[in-house]
Amino acid sequence: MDRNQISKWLKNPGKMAHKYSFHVVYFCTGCGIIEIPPSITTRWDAERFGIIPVATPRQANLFLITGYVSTKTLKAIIRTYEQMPEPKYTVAFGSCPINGGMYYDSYNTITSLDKYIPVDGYIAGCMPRPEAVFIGVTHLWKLIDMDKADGYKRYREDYVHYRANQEQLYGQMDWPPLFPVEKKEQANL
Amino acid sequence: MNIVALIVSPLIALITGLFFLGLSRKISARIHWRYGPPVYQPFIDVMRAFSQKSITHGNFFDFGIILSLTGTIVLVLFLPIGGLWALNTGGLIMFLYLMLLGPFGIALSGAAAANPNSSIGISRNFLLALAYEVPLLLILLAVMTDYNTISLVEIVEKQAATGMAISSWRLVIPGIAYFLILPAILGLRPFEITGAVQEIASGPIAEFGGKHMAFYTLQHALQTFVGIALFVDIFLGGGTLFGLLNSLAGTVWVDILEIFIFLLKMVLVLFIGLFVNAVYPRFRIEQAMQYLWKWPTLIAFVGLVIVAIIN
Amino acid sequence: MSLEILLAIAYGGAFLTYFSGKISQGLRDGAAVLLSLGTVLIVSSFYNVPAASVLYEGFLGLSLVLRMNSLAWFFAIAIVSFNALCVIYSLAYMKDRNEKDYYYFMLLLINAAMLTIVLSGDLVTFFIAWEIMSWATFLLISYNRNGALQAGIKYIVLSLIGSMCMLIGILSVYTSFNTLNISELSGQLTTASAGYKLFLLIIFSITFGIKNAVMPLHTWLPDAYTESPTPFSAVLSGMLTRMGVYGFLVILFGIVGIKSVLTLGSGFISYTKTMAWLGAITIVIPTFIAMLQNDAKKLLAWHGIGQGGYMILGIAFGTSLGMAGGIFHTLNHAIYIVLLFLSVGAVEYSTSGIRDLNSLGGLFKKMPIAFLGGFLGISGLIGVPLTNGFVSKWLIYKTLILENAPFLAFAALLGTWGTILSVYKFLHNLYLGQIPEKHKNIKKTPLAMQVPIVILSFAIILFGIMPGLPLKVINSINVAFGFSPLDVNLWGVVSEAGTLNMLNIFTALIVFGAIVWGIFRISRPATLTDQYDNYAAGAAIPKDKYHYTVEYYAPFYRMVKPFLKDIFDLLYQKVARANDFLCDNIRKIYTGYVGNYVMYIVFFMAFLIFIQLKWSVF
Amino acid sequence: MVSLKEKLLSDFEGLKIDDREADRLFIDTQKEAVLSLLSYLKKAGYNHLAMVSCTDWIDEGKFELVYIVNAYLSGDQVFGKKEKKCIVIRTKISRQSARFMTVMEIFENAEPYEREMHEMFGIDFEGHPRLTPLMLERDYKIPPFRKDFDTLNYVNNTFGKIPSIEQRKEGLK
Repeated sequence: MDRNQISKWLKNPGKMAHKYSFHVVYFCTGCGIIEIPPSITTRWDAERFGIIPVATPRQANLFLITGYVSTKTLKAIIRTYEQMPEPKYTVAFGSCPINGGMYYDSYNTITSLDKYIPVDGYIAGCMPRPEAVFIGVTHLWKLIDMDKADGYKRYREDYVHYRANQEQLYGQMDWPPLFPVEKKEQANL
Repeated sequence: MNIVALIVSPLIALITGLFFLGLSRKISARIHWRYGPPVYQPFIDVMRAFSQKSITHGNFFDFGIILSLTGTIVLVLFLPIGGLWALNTGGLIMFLYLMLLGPFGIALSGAAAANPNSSIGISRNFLLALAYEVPLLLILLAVMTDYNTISLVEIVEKQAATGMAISSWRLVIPGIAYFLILPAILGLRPFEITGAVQEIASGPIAEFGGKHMAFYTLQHALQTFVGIALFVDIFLGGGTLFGLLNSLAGTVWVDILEIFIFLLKMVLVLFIGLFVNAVYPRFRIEQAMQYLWKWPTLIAFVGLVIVAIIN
Repeated sequence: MSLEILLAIAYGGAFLTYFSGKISQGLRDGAAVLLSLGTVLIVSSFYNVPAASVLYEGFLGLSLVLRMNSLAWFFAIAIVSFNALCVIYSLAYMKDRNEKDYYYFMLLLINAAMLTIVLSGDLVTFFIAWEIMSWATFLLISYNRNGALQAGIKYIVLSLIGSMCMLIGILSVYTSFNTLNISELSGQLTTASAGYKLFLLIIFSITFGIKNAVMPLHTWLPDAYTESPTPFSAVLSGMLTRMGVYGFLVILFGIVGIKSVLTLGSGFISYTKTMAWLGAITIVIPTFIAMLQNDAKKLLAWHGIGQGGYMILGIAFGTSLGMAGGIFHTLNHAIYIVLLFLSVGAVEYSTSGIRDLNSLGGLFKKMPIAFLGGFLGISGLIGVPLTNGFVSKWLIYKTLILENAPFLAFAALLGTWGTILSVYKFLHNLYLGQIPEKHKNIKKTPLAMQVPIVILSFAIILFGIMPGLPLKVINSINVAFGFSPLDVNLWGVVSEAGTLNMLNIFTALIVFGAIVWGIFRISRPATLTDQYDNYAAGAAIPKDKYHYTVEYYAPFYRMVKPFLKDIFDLLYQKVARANDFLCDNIRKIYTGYVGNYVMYIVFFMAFLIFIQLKWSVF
Repeated sequence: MVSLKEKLLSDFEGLKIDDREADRLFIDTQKEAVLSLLSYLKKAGYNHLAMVSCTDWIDEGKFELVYIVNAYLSGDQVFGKKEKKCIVIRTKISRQSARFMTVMEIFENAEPYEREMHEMFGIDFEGHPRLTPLMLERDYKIPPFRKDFDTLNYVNNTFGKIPSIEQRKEGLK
């Protein structure tokens, strides 16, 4: 692990600090939540990588979406994502957030999560085991190094479109837009 | 009031405080039979929090956390860290009142964040503080009446002459009582009621984002340092160790070694406190108050009665 | 400028405002403000200019004497300045009330009466002014008619008992020394027997204990403060209740003299010890009762009682440090309790009458000045360093510890922690948290309310950082009473067992505060968010329901509730009812038939004859 | 000892009873007899309504409502120990304007089941105090559990119609 390469730390402490102190916010969106407790307790111990679960999105920088996303839960996911401070990363488990997976034809499951909030990475497996989660985290490190994990930048720039998608799905949202949305350029196909 | 101490003691307190947080997470991990984060993990957490762009609920929300951190730093100036003390005006009474600034600041900003989780957390925090203040006041009064002074520096100097307070039979009972309430002062596991993560979404700091979270971590580290340092100063005689250092008195080495001994004693106290922390479930606020007002208060009261009778 | 002119202006002013009110509202307001400011100027011109003048010779052969010494000046300047602030405040507060002439007349009359008490050189003027003050207070407490009448009656009954005790004391002093001049009395009383001195002290302690609401005699205070109009409850809590402390000072040190007071009492039980323990109890119990109140003014009222205990504790020990602490705490307490009442009044004015702590919240966004007053007021009440409350409490604690009274110090410190909890509840429920929709556009606090709040907030910080200013005057009081003066510099007290220097605390807090604030500014700027962009586990925030204030310390409430009945209040109610029952029965004698009356006479004559025959008494 | 089956057959007519299974008794009846049958069974000791469900026989054009009652306190049961553990009552109602009486007077706990039937199948229960939606957040033209509700084309019409962010950005240019 490149944790103790002093040169990397000196060059860019903020990015390195982000890599080695993920404060994770996850809540029981889907069936993958059962994989999280073993990953933070004795056998697999996520705290080795500095990963600690935190209660509020305000203190978090990694958002784990564990499993299929139903229409009701998506509202909570969007709200939580918007409440996280800026350099934030999202990782989704399994294939359900990608294209609806097994529930592709269910009337209340979102087929692709990427239309509503930016997702930085997916971990394959119909609920990946804790080892797979840690491998996913190491990949996220590489993405951060290469500045590829820019989900939050995309969300800020294309917020108009994300908001339009959300409003198209829900009609009228319960909270005002996060970033100012100019009415004129809101193009809905 | 020497200028050196003004700069050095807050730095020492900050660094050792953060190391203590890392150490406590490492020890709890080891007790849970897992590796646990590296000891310098809190430094990384603070750096990460500073690099995040947080939200604020107005100027008073910021004022609260700034007041809290400033109050705790000034509090550290009062602590004689192994012969190195910055301020002595007002003595232990001023210390007691400054101890209040930390939680008071966080209470102000937590409430300004208009989140009921933090309001509940604050009410629990103050109730817990009321609970452990009763024995703490009895203990401090016992020490003050025994040494018949209110200044902390004099207490440490007198202990250097007559040996550790905990060894003198009069003050061993308050020492035990202080040790019983140490987890409550530090907010360790059985008394982690204020920032209960599962129940009230980490209590008063529910709305603390990037830099606010960083400031809170620094304040928490300093508070842990102060909690243990007060115990070491009052009962374990600050920087002296059975007159070991009298031989090289007067040289600059004495100061450095005294500080080192002081930190060593603090690590020892932290260790014992942490063993309790890792295995206990969390008390409800009523249970915590009933416990703290039963045994520690009884012991501290007996200690004070003994000391009062002698003087 | 002699004392008679000062009193003439004070009393004349009261009547002047009343009659000018008949002519025009504006004239009356102007007259009231000008007169109170005028008295402030005149009193301040008396700074360490001792004056004495005989007011009136031939009152039953006794001379009514006025004198101005440092103690009188200290209390006088406090009385008059608080009165001026409250008059300015009530210009705005009483705008839409009726009978304003009556209100201003009473307010200025009370101000004049308190001035005469403080300036009185002999016990007769003292008693006359005391009566005027009690009656005027009764009339003003029951200003709001319905609920307030009950509170007023309770107040006047208790203070009448107090005045009667004082009258007994004065008469006994007159019969044994046939002079009532305080300065002469202090000389002659040293020869009196210890029993007589103890009797005098107890009698006067009842009077001043009732006025200063020491624990068993405190029951009138919560209702009186809550029911009276807020500017007057500020005056009431500010200096009027502390006339009790002035009384204690005059009696304990003026008349009986400190050396003999300390020796009174046998063995373990001594007068000063009982006073100290009463003070300690008065600190602890009301503070914990205050924690569980739901009405903002009632919470402050219970704190008024609690803080009174500190003053008694300070004075009871009779050392120069304790005296300084006690007297300084009287001034400090007056400053921040008046400030807190004015801030509650501002909230009452804006939300048109809501004071219930369970239904308010988030007002700090709409009322910044009132919030500033509330915040500084409570930090003064707690005694946060850099506020004035801390310095006087520090002096009192130091005396307690150095006098080897740790349990009293424990009670006082426990009272402080009770204050912290209850006072934070006051600030949190009133100002912080979510602002309900209906309070989004409340009235702004008018300028006339903001000026007193800002002045008092500034006073709290000023006396907190530079306690030397008032301590110099208190030192001269100590010297006048025969204590050794404290060596006081501008920033604090220099003494052997632990000095207090507020300068380095102030500089330390400012320097490190600037550093922390600098770091805060350098790091990434934070985006301002509305109160509805809040963590609620992913849900949108319900408009008026996302706020926690009801039963703020519920767990503690459940634990302490059984012990919280105010036993003294219930006791007094029982006594009152028993009295009613007795009088009803006695009334039955007067049946109205002449026959019954003749029968009574015959029986009585028979009874007398029987006595004479049996024992031939006459 | 008269067995439950004979008793039912004697008291009610037009019942088809199948008791081949060890501990379950199946009764097919007309919709009018359901309420009286349920109250009869409740008095007979089967006092727990375990389940109310519905199956959509689209080709027959019928909804089949299934009520399952069982006996909690089997001890004091009139028909002794050897009787069946639970009884399944089935009845068929027409699919077009599906209406049925509520059983809440007999079994209070039928309320959420009936609300779910109403939401998912569109069956209207007269006399039900609160026929408000139970779980679904959005409103669907055809209740989703009906066989003629084509989930795939619904998904394509709602989620499919929402363009991905890249498409929106091209659409914009």
